[in-house]
Amino acid sequence: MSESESVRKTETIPQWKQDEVDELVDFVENFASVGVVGVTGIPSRQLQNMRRELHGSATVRMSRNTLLVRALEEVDSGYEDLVDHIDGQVALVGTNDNPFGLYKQLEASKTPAPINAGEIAPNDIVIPEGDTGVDPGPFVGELQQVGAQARIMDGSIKVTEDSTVLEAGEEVSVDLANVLSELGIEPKEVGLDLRAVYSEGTLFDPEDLDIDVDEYRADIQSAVSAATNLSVNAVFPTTQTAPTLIAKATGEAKALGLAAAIEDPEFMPDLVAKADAQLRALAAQIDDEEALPEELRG
Amino acid sequence: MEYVYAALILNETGEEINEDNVTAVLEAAGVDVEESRVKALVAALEDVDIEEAIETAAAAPAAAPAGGS
Amino acid sequence: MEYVYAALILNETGEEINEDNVTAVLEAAGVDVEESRVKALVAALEDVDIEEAIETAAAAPAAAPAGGS
Amino acid sequence: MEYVYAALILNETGEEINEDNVTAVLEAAGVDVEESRVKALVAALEDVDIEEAIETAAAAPAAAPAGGS
Amino acid sequence: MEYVYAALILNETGEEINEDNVTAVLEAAGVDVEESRVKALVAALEDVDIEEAIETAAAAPAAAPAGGS
Amino acid sequence: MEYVYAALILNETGEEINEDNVTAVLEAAGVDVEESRVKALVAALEDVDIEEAIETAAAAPAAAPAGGS
Amino acid sequence: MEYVYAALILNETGEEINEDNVTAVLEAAGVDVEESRVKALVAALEDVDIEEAIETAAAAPAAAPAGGS
Repeated sequence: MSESESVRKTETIPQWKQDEVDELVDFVENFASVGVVGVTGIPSRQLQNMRRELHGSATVRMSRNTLLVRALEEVDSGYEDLVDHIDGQVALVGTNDNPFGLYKQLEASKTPAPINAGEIAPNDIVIPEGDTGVDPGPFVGELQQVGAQARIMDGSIKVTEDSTVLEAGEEVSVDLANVLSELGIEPKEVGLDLRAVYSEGTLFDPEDLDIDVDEYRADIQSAVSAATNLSVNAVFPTTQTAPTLIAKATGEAKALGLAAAIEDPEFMPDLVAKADAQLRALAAQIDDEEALPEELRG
Repeated sequence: MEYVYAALILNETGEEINEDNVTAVLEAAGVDVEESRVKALVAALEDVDIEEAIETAAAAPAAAPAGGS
Repeated sequence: MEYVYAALILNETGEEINEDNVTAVLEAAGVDVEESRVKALVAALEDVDIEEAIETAAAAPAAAPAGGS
Repeated sequence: MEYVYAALILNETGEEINEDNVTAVLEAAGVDVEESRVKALVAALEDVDIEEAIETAAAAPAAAPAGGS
Repeated sequence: MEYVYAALILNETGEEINEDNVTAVLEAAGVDVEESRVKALVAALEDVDIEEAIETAAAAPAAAPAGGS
Repeated sequence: MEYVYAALILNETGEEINEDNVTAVLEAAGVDVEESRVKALVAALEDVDIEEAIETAAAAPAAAPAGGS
Repeated sequence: MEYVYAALILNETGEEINEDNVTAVLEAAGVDVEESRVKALVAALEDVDIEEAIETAAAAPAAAPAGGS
């Protein structure tokens, strides 16, 4: 506990603020997982829609940041770690789902939105190859101006290849904003931006929560292959690998039988076939047809 | 990979792949278990058809080393 | 296969693959451990370069006919 | 691999693949037989269709010389 | 095939592949041993590099699945 | 392989593949003939349809390179 | 075909592939030998690396059983 914190605690605050803090404390204590989400730039109507969509699985609670901080510190027992993420326009989100499910849900609820002049591109902005559907006119020049490969073809303006017109972190110009708007390109993803979640004793960063299920599936397959390989190569038979070991042993025996031309009934058909193949291979090297029987003449 | 191996042992023995069980297996192997990784594993495997993944892997053992490294 | 996975966890964590460790891992996973299999595993792995064995594709003759047909 | 070969000899001659028989074959070959490996082998083979496994190999050696050259 | 497996066991254990040893292994497996086949086997293997012959088998199947997947 | 070639010459000329004939061919080629291998060869070929074995081989080479590469 | 097999036997046994030897092998097999063909064969093989030619075939029969069985 820092000094400023203890000072703040002793500070008397208006009753309505204390009531709000008490409610926030209840909120935090009532969910298995509590996260901090950024809500910057989300139009209020969209925010309403998102809250509705999440209804039943997650609840968004907004308040003043100072009160959020006070509530989190009051609950303590790990939740105070979320305080570092209370910065700018944020809200609390609570769920009884696991934090991974929460992350997935919040990602899914993000929607594309247009970007305005003066905003910073959150990711590379690409104008895709294709017909813009715009009639020939000055727009082709505007496209070229912002860096898109564009020309007039077959009576309309076409972008001839995917063109990255702005890189992540750069500021959107007025011209670009106009072009994007004309093309209907919405490069932003707007939504509740999960910054951290505290769940049953563990603080998760978004990176922790971004599970790539395909990667896990691939890992399982690698693990199975590793175990299979080890079992077979070290000759530690298991129910799963015994057939492979048997097949391997049989293959070795056959390979030896063929290589050594062992006169065993098992190998005879293969040995005969091998002799015949050798005969034909040798015959193929003989130029003089006189030296060959009819059936081997090329 | 040890987290995945732990899950596969549990799968093999028919035990539930949950945080407690995975943690127990890893701790028995002397792993300094990271709770968040265990949680991520358990959550991720909820969406994976383990038997299917095993069968596809078993069918193509040769391909393994590529994937494994 | 759980015995092999147990060995793989130990290999991954750098712990020795001996009877005690393998048994501990398996028991933590709720396996009714057979001592003889543990012994056999440890014996089989004694002279094996595990990393290499993991990476070398298990010869799976089954797949071969692919080339033939 | 000698343990597997021993099992296959027994399979070929129609003798039961049990611990005694496998051990006898290996001992006749001068192998310092490890009981646990015999047990593990016999146990692993219990639910395996050996003929079927052999047939998958029957197709294989075929490919062998190809790989060898 | 049992005659070849017998030779492979002896090869694995480093014992000489001679008539006595092959016969002993086969008899332990309950085979009604034919002397001429044993002789033929030993003669056929005399100048053969068994390890190399086996490796051609090992090399082949591995490649197959790669193409298959 | 010379024993197999000898059998195939006899097959080609329509002579019986028996011990005497095989031995005669091999001796004419200066081979220090081993009776046991001749016996084993003749016995092993008893149940083999040579023409059929050759035909499967004739069909094969086309497919072979595929498998080999 | 028998003429070429005769050459293969001689190659295998390390005997010279000349008219006398080829003729001897064929006669032992009961062939009514045509001198001109023997001459042509011996002449034709003079410039051929038999081992190499045979090895290219080694890959082929390989595929045969696979397709056949």
